[in-house]
Amino acid sequence: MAKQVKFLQGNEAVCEGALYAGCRFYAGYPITPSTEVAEILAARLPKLGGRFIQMEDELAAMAATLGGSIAGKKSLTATSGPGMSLKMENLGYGYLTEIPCVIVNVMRGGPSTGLPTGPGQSDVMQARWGTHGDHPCIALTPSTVQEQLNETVRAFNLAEKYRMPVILLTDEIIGHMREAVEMPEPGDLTVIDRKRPTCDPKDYLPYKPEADGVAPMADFGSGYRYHITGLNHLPDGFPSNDGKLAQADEIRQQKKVDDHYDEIVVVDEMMCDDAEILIFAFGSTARSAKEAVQMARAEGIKVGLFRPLTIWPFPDKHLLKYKGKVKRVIVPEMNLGQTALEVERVLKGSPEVEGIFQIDSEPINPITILNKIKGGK
Amino acid sequence: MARHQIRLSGSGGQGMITAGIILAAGASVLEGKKAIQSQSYGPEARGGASKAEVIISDEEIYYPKVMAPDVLVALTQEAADKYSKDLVDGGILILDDLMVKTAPKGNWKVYMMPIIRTAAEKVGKAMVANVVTLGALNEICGFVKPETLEKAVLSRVPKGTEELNKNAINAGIELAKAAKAL
Amino acid sequence: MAKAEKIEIYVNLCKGCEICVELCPVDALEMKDFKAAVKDLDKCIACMQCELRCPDFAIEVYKK
Amino acid sequence: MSYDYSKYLRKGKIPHIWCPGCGYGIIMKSMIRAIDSIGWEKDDVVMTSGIGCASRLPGYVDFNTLHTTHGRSLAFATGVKVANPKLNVIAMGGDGDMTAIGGNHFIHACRRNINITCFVFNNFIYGMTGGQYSPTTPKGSRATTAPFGNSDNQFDIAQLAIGAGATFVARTTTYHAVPMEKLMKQAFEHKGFSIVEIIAGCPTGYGRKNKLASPAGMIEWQKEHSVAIAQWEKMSEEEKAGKFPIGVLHDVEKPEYVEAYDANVGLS
Repeated sequence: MAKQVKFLQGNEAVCEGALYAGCRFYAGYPITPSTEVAEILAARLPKLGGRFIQMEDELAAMAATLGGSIAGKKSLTATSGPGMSLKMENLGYGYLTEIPCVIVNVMRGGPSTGLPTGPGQSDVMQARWGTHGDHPCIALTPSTVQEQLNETVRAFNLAEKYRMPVILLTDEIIGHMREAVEMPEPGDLTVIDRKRPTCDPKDYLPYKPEADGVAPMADFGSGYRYHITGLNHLPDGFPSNDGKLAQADEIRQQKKVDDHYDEIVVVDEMMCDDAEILIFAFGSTARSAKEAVQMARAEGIKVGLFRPLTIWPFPDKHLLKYKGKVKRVIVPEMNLGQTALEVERVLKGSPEVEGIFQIDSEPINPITILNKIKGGK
Repeated sequence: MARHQIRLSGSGGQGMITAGIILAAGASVLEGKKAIQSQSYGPEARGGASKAEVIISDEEIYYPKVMAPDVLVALTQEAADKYSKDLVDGGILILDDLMVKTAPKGNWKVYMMPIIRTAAEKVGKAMVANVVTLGALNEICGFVKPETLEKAVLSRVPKGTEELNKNAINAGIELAKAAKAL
Repeated sequence: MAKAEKIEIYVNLCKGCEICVELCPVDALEMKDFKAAVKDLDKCIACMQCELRCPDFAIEVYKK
Repeated sequence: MSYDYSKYLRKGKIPHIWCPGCGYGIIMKSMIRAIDSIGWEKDDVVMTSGIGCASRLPGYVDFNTLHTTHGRSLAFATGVKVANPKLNVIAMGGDGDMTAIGGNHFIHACRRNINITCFVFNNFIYGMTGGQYSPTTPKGSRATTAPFGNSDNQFDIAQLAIGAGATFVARTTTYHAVPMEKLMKQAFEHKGFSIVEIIAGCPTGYGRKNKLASPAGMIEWQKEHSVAIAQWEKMSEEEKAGKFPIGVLHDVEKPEYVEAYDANVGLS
């Protein structure tokens, strides 16, 4: 049977994805250009037995999102750069305490208040390193409205499976554009729920990992009383000042993600097999790059597009295939070279990375990329 | 059909974004074409120059923004001046004769039409100027079948306003027919 | 007047803050080696103020 | 023995980290007795806290306990309560945690009237970081960051809560261990946002700097400076100087947040 097709806005598709994944709690704070997510879920969640709350600030929104998850609900919050900065404190708490949830960052321009209604991609490093301390990170970068939906479902799955916050790192262009979306039927997309303990509550250790590095997580109120703290803690959840144990636990958390690279990292490689020039682009800029690649191919230039749907962990393994193989690598992005640094780290100079960095609140025009392709170094 | 890049502009609150959504949704959901709608906006909720962009194509659309429009609708002078700059040679320019006193100069086919007056006086509600626009635009450019446009409009308007909106579409079609005959 | 059968002081929990000793209305407690100790059980009127105000779960008063 | 606390204490977690003579142990004991007297199942109790000495309390008691970030215990608690309103949620923190860094969460929790009980442990100082002045440090008092005496004005936590819309506001002290237990139980029974401010001594961080070296002396000070609300209302302004009222200061009924939300959006 033909699937239902809807004409959706990117932010609307995030909501569809969240509800499909089983999200039943949203706590947020209004901020352009993410606000539609809150507006839509405020209307939709109660119909599905879920609840919405608008908190007093972004710190509270992040805190309440984690609280909702601890009480057993799949929880979501959405924001943009300035809000993301404020969320960082409790996002770090979410990492250390291993609480699943999804944070949508609809990126806009500039540090501080910046360019509220314009697009940007300058929160890549913030997503990875915005909170203090070391922690694993998963961030997804959709490029289409369909991917806004599908990747939101995947973000929830990864959050639940690996018991950690996951960031959907989208931008104003994808968030606000509209295109046709094939609506998944129940069962079309995998939906993963967190592992919950089945042991006797007396024996429950909230941070004792199973073979996959992830410990089952009990809902508060489900008969497994335990302690959660933002202090480094032992498998029983209680704080410990033992630095060696703290290090071992943080390495274990990092390995949850590192050891499952193949499951987490998704990359779209278009026309890369014979490519002499590789474009590395994500999010809305990948759309510009795709257009530019088509134009260049029409002129017989061997160029391919490497488009990560998972930006964190960085797709090192996928990208390494092109080390020494392609003659040029071009990284267009709406920031001053954040992702380019990572591409450089992976390729180690073979070849050198050429950037197209633009922070003028305009999407990068395909012609700009085409000119770079044709213009040579 | 090749790719059409359409820009619908006016002042915030005139419903140009809604018009863009309706057109793109009709083309994609109802006719299976590829279509994207996007917009740019400033901090003000009402007033100010606003534009919606629609791309309709038989093939995949990657870059979601209009690079150079081949059709521009402008319901205010400010929008006409600001957004006509990159209209392609031979492009189509649709203007409202009440709000736009001076048509921008260029090698374009210009349709100066009483869109807002028709909405207010003939259809009876100035609010439906955007639907009148859609009727006229589609009659001139033939992006989608007339029945598609009607279906797309009716699926996005409040219940109880169906007749009003049908009348608005038809009034737009009539305006276009008259303008084409000139 | 109620009387105490026993005043149990857990020396391992007592931090020696002296709240119990100083607030005892009948002077039944004292400090010994920086910890609370029973000075005169007979004086105790089992008012429970020492137990209630001990921040450290270090005193239990058993009424007769 | 008058009361056996062991049912509610986590094994092996006592002695706690609080200094000799810290009033917080007294508060913990009153709280345990209050929870016991209301008869809540341990599985249904969630306790959240922020950062600071007071916020270490949940680690010692056998409930679902959430030790969060500085000032945010009410924000986490709100998420827990809205996601599962069946849980009995108690949020706590010190004066700095709740009214400085957490002040915004505090006033908004009051405004919403969500059915959470909040305990503010007010010892007039930042204890855990070593005695810096807080929003409740009396003017003129010394703190490590107020070597010349504190020049700031003080918050009256109870008045702040009343002004922000809390529907049950009480104040007590660690001198009043038994009345404290009763007030806490009343706060639990109250439907809506309830606050109990507990004046407590910090012999280490506040006492030493302000010539109140003895923990017992600090408790005596609380006895001498606190006045039952019924009597307070009959006192002249002159008589009130330097003293503070204790007891139930405010008790009104308003729709509870989650119930009102559910009714409004058609959830039942």
